[in-house]
Amino acid sequence: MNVIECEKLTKKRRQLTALQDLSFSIEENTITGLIGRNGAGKTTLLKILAGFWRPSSGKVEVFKEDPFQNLFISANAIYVDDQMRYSSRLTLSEILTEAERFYENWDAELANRLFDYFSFHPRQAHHHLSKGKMSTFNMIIGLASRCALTMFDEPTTGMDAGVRKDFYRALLKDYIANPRTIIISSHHLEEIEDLLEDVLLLDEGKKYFHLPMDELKEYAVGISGRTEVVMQWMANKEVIHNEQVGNNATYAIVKNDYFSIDQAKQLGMEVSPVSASDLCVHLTSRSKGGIESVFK
Amino acid sequence: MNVIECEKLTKKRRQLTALQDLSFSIEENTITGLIGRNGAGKTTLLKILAGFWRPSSGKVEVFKEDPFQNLFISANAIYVDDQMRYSSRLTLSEILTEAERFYENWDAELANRLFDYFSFHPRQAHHHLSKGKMSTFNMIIGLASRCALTMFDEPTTGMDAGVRKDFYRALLKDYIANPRTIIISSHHLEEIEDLLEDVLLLDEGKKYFHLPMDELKEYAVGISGRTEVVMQWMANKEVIHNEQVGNNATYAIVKNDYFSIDQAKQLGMEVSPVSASDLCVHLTSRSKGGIESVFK
Amino acid sequence: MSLNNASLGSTVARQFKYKLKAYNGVLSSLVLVQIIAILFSLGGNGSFHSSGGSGISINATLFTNANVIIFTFLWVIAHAVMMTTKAEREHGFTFVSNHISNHLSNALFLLLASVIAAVTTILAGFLLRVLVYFFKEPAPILGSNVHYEVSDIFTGVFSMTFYLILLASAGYVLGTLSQLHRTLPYLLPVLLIGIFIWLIQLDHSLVGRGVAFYFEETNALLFVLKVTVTSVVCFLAAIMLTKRLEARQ
Amino acid sequence: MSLNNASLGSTVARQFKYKLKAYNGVLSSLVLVQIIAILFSLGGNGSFHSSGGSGISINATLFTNANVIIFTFLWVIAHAVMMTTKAEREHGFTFVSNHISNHLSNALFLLLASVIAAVTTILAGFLLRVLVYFFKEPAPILGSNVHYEVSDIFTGVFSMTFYLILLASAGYVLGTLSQLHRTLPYLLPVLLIGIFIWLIQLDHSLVGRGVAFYFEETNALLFVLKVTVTSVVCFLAAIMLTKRLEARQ
Repeated sequence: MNVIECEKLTKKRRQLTALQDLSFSIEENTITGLIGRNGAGKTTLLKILAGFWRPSSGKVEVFKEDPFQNLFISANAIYVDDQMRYSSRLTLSEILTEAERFYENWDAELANRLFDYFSFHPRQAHHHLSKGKMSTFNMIIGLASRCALTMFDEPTTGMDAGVRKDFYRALLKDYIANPRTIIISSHHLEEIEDLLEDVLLLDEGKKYFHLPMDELKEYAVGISGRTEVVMQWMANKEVIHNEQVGNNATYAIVKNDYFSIDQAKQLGMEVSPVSASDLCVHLTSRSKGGIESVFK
Repeated sequence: MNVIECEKLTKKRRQLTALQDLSFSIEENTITGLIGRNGAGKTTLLKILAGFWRPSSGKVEVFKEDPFQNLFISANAIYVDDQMRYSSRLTLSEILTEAERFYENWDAELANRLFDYFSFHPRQAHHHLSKGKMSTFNMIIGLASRCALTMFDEPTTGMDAGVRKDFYRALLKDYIANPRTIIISSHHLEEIEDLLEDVLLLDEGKKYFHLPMDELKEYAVGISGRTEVVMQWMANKEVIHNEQVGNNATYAIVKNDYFSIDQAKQLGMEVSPVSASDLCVHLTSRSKGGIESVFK
Repeated sequence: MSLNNASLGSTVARQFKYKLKAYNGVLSSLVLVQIIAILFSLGGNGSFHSSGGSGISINATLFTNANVIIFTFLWVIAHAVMMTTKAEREHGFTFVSNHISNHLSNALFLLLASVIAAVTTILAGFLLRVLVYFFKEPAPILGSNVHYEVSDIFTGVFSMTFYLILLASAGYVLGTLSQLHRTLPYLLPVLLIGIFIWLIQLDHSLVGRGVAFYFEETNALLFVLKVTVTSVVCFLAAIMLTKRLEARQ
Repeated sequence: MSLNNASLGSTVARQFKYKLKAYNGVLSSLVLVQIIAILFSLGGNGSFHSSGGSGISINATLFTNANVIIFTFLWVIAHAVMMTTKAEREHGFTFVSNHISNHLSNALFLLLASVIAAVTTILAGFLLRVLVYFFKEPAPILGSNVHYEVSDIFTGVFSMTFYLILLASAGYVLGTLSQLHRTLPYLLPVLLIGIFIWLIQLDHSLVGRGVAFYFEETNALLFVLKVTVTSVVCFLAAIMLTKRLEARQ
């Protein structure tokens, strides 16, 4: 069953087109990574899916319903980001109690265990938390609410390295025990790639691709060797990125095509895997000669 | 010359002690990384140094002056974080023009080149920028203002991987061309470690250490081997972390002491370097049996 | 994972409970405002001094809980407006909710606040009499029977409740309106007060008649009807105004 | 890197220029408010109708720019308060600044805004006469000489400026006060308006005398002195109130 279906989804905000003709669907019980450069439209998409924002045109359906201002969607889809705010009158433990009343699937035990593990003080106020602590608390809400659709928008903002590691672990453990549909947007793909089943790459409001993680890892390879050799070999290949390394060597990222790769090896070029994170950066980069050009 | 001197600096905020008896000094023209777990007091320290917040007790001097509400400090020290806000009436290019009038050392050319490089629209409003774009814009202000003391508080929040790389490059290039005192707080030490000269590690409001990066890299080593052997060898060493790996092997992080390390090698244990990032996490972790304990 | 249904009714009920906690500061500010009003009242709300040629002089001071009533009116307006600010609206979307459930739970909260405030206002009147009796006036207190009919008290609470509901609804819809554009929170009060003053200058009776329409209605049923209809219209207007508004901007 | 000195004077000058840009919306809202006020004035600020037994009937309508003046008074108060809100205070610390330079540049801006508003208010008076002459009244306009002494205009602008400065300063210090605790933005207006109404009930002349102290001063020098001293005291109070306040909370 498809939990999310978008067709030609377009969202304009003040002249700017944040999303353009976006069509994709996400199946039940998968973890999808939402990846893209700054301003690619990740947050816009998630806020539309959560029912906060209205699409300008096109179709969006979550659990077969239009999400905008929809109580059913609000009850079954949670959107977690670092802007979640609660009344300043409530303490942290009161917020958990309130959340329990609102979310039918709420796992109070998990919430309390995580709360203790991350050393929160029950009587602290949410708006006095440091940024990382706030993200951690919001993450607890996101996990414990057990919504059938759980969306994390850059959940690790401000979290320190240890907490991030714990979060990824907790997410995976909880997902395995209680499968649901999860979407995570992140600028640290290298940290979450082992978690993801699919990757939806956005580029300037459009879909670049929507692939299983396994395919993404095989999507391209890095080739390095003497510049002339590499250049000649690349002639009619799909080159994603290439740069001069040292005096007479070139490193290139080329779309994978098993036959030519074997050929490249035979020609004495070195073939290396390309990390999903680097690949996505290069696929969506607007090359302008690099930051060095700014400093002449 | 010391740009910053703190002595027994303490800051209490609502019963909570954010900083406690913190004493350190930072020399002119260095890049210092301010590292620590969430809630360690990094932001508090930077806001005191910038003159926004008042210490509860102890001495703090920036350029030999008390920074709180001090115009001289305001003119020579800039604090950049993701909460910088400008009047909503000003466009991005107007903000740059205004900044130029305020900061004597302002480098308009650099600002404009970076502005173009990151594809900002001159007539856009600051509060309509996406989070990553906002961080990027604030970073431009931080670099172009050329303040003798430049403080970045988690400057890469929301920046995508490509922009982060560009930012680190730009910072280093500009620092070399125009040396000044820079402090960066970050939760991605692995990304900035090549940039830093010194690291100030905070732990629960106290100084853990203030070391040159080179020393930090040598501070500890990872030892792995059969559990009995490792355990016996560690007996009277300073153990920072140890964990069971697989059935009968142990991995431990031990404070470096060249003599015993050689000995360990001879005993057949494997010795590996420990990344500064991992080291800082382990040094300041409050072990509670790991996140696994939460899921029983 | 199983899907849950959230009916509007149950959601409003949950949000209402949430708001009871979130806005308990509103009720404590009521206590503060009324205590201050009583303190002012102890100074008297007007006095009368007369000394005749016969050597008899009369000193009379008027003590009423008019202060408490006025302060409470202002309090309910201020807090109805406060509930419509951007920050509070965003808090309203924290858990399961949509804009209708948010407005309805706010309406319920203002209803409850009005009832509580009406009760404490009438009680404050008695408290004032007691305070004056014990601490201020050794002289006889005129027009202040110690004995009251229960029905009088009920009538007082009843009408005060509806006055408060009326003012809260008006404050709420105006607050909602002022959130539609960022200049309105400053512009709207200027225009409203300006127009109000202009109307008074233009035709004193116009404003008077408007006030009288609600405040001088003697038929209880008609009074309740007028207030209820006005309030419902106010909240419907608030719902319509925010219908297409996007949350979490 | 060389260290730069930032004198208070030059910083205030820079911040003032910054605020001219940041608050240009304040001045455009002035235009809007005054246009609306003029439109209301065209309806007349009171009318007189008399028909004698001799078959002669007299219709008289009063057109004044009282509306414009009242609207402008409210406008200056609203925006003085707006400048003290948390968001605006934080904007004040964006570039080189401290709290003193921030208050002083705000004071300069309010001073300029008062002068501009005073000029446009007086001009609006003339505009109103012209509009009434051309569009409304074929009948003779009494008490409206087309010719005015330059000194009259100057006196009008002058006194209006100082009234506006007085109100702006009062609004500014009350706004600053209300920022000290998060309940005050709602509680303070309730208390102030409540106390104001109470004072009027208690002793009508008290408020009148307070108003007269400033608004009925006929000695120009004394008037300027009273307003200046009051404004300086207001801004000093604002500076003292925020002295220990921390920015970027």
